[in-house]
Amino acid sequence: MQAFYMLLVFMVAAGIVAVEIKDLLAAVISLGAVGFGVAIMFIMLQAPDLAFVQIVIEILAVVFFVAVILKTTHEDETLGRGYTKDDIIPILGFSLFALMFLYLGIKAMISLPSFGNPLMKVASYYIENGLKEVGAGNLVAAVILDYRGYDTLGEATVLFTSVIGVLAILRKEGRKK
Amino acid sequence: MVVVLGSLLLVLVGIYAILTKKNVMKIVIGFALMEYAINLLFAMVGFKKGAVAPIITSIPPKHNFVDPLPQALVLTAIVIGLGTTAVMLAFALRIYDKTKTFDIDKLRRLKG
Amino acid sequence: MRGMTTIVKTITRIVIGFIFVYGCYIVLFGHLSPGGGFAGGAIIATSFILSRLAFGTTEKQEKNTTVVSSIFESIGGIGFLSVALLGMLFGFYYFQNIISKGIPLRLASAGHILPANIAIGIKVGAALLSIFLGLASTKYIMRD
Amino acid sequence: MKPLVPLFVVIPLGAAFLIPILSKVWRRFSEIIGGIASASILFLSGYFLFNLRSGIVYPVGGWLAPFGIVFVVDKLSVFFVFVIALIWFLSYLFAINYMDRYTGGWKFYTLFSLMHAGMMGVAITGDLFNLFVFLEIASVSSYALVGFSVEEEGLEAGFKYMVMGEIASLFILLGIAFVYASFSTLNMADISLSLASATKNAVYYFVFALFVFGFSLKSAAFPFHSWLPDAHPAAPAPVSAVLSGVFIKILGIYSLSRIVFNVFGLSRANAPGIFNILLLLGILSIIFAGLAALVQRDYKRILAYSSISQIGYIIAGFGIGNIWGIIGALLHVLSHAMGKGLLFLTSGSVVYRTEERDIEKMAGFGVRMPWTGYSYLFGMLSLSGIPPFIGFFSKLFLLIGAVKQSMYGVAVIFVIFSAVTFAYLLRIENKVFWEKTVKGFSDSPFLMVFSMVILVLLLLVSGLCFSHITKEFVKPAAEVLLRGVLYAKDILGGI
Repeated sequence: MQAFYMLLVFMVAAGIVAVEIKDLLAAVISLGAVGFGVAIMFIMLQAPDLAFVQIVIEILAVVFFVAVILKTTHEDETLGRGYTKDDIIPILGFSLFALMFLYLGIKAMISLPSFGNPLMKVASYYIENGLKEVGAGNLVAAVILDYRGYDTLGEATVLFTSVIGVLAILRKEGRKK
Repeated sequence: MVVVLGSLLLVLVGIYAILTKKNVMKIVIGFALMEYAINLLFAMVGFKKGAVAPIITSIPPKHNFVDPLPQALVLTAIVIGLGTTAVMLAFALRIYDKTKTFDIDKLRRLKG
Repeated sequence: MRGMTTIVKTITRIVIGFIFVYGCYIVLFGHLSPGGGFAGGAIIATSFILSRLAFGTTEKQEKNTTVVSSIFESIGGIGFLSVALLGMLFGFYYFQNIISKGIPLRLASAGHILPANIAIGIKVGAALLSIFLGLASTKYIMRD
Repeated sequence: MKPLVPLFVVIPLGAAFLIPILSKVWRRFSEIIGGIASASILFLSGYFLFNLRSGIVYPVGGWLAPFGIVFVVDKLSVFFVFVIALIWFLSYLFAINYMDRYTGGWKFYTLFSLMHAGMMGVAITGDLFNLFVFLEIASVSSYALVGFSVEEEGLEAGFKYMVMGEIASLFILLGIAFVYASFSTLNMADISLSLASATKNAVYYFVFALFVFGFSLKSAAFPFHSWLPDAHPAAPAPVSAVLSGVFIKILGIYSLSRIVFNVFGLSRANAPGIFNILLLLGILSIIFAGLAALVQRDYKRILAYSSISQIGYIIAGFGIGNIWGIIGALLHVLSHAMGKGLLFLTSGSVVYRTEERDIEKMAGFGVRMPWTGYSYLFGMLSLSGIPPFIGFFSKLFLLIGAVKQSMYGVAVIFVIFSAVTFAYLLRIENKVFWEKTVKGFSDSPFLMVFSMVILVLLLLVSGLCFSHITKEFVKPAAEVLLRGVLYAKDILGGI
């Protein structure tokens, strides 16, 4: 359990660094640290599939971020110029929102089943019958490609959509002259 | 319980970046943080003490398994997150290309 | 994109084949061990991205690669969709797993999961490569 | 009929996957494939609309309800599916000519088909996580389409829209995580049963707040509307028509009403507070956006503010909560989809010829475009509630609902803001189509005019046989919502 706490503290700290640091490249590296923290967390949560995907996706996300930053600028010129009157509303709004969110979230979490004892109403069916009905040793694969294969079609389509979207936004000229 | 609270805090860090930061890239980073945090929270939901990863290696299976369903859902959510981050980065790249700044105060329409 | 130094190029030459084969392994054994189409496809995409980063590309290569990868992406998408439709045409329901289940814990088991993983692997690999090329290429390649 | 259900998603998805390959063979293939897909979907949804007797539950992959994903096609989803298919088909026809002005044709048609697939997926799914996935498909493609012009305006509006939309999506995902943690199931019917038997603890309220926040952000109701007046005008006109006409309704209104009525099982009788909040949101949207539209100068921005105001009518109709209010809201979904779709198409037609959107500068430009001018006139009459168009009857039902619930103040606001709607739409009519100063424009190409004329005819015909439409299609849909948790029994019992 201690490892969980240490990792979480590390991740929150790295997240704050990522948000507050002036150099954007360093911010992206901190974001990468959070991502790898999440991957380690997935291993500790007994989710090797997720850890795999998280590590690879994390690397790719950092590559994408770095590609964009190298083509634009390193520096976050908006930091360190002090607060003006216009900044009060978002900060106040965020504080109000954060208080409400934490209050409701903590109250909700207390009434959830405790950590480490999931209900597993539907999932116990998958565990009992997954191998027999689907024939896959990896139950996560059985769920994503058979029991909920339609979700995976949707997920692949989201990726397809975002590729077409990226290519569409990166066109040189929007309108014909 | 405290563990889940940690990931909620990480969600808040992301929202903080999205709502109060003035830099386009910082907003994108905030979204990435928020996605990680929600994925983590979702994966924690399925954890079971003393159980192992839901992969059957011998018949009949010997062990007690953790919940495989949240893992499948988080897998989907991670890939969706990467897709949206990529589209956002493309927007950021083109905005810089057109205006030579990441500062949303200097962009005309992004206020409010 | 410009290439990198000799050290990087040499190391890349050694490593890149292993990364590619490892990605293929992850895709093919997705129903038996951790991994699957998404993780494997992403690893395959990283191998291509590594070669682009290390050796550099010309504008023409970037353009050709984008065209090829967008074709592969569509092929992957249609492949996955046809796996789904197979169940509808030859079985009763959309996405029904009608291919024989085989002996559990062998490579040729679990019905349509293996072909679906392969289709997803192709699609995800091509998709991530396209995103990378779009974001990192020297010029805006997408004239049309 | 049951084996045909997956085709609603498969056809547009297949078209989207085929377009990138085949457009490399011949450029026009992209338009042809998308056109065939949209026409066949329109035909299929019409067939379902007229022949569906009771709901259909289709287990994907043969896995039954709580274990696999199910498609649920009942009277409510089939109504929304038909509205999507209709507007999509007509804006597609419009787009074939309109998109000549833009580069990157096949990307546009791919994204447009993907957006359609996403909306269809949301409308027919019976699973909460699946709803999230298809909502993301529709949203991501709409972000890219808003920025499709790749000019400064489109990019900034697209980015802002994306920030707001992604916050909403992530909150919905967080809500799903909490739902799964406390009930360990994702099927909407199953969740509804679990919710009915569970005590109303903090999870219940937290999840409800997350969902209402997320979906009302998607539907641009009053405090969360700020992205819409930027995003919808920046998109190409056919995309604006789809976004304003059906997109915000299917992602926001349909999902919200499904969750409020059928999953949480709320009704005015057992949760008056929540319904009053909905009513308040609706009324504030009507008032605020109606007044804001009066002072705008941009053709498409006026229409965008008007969309927020009309969405307010729909939400207020649900907030009234009796059968008349809900019938009025659903009828208004239809009438606003056709009316606002038509008005955005006319804006596209004017912009196509003039490249100008400021109504002060384009005085008289429309006078040489008689088809566009008269289409605008009829669309305006319908939206502001003049008989015999369908817009009159939808507002009439909303009024009856408010009066039956003895909410006379609400009824008065409905009437006053109908007049305000007329006022701001008349400003465009006056400036653009009536003043005769400039000459030398001819009307738009055939397909653009054709889709506008069809919409005008539909507005008129549906207005003339409104009683038939209400009795056959809208009232059964409203009854699905009012059945509340009995929905769960229908689904799990396999209907």
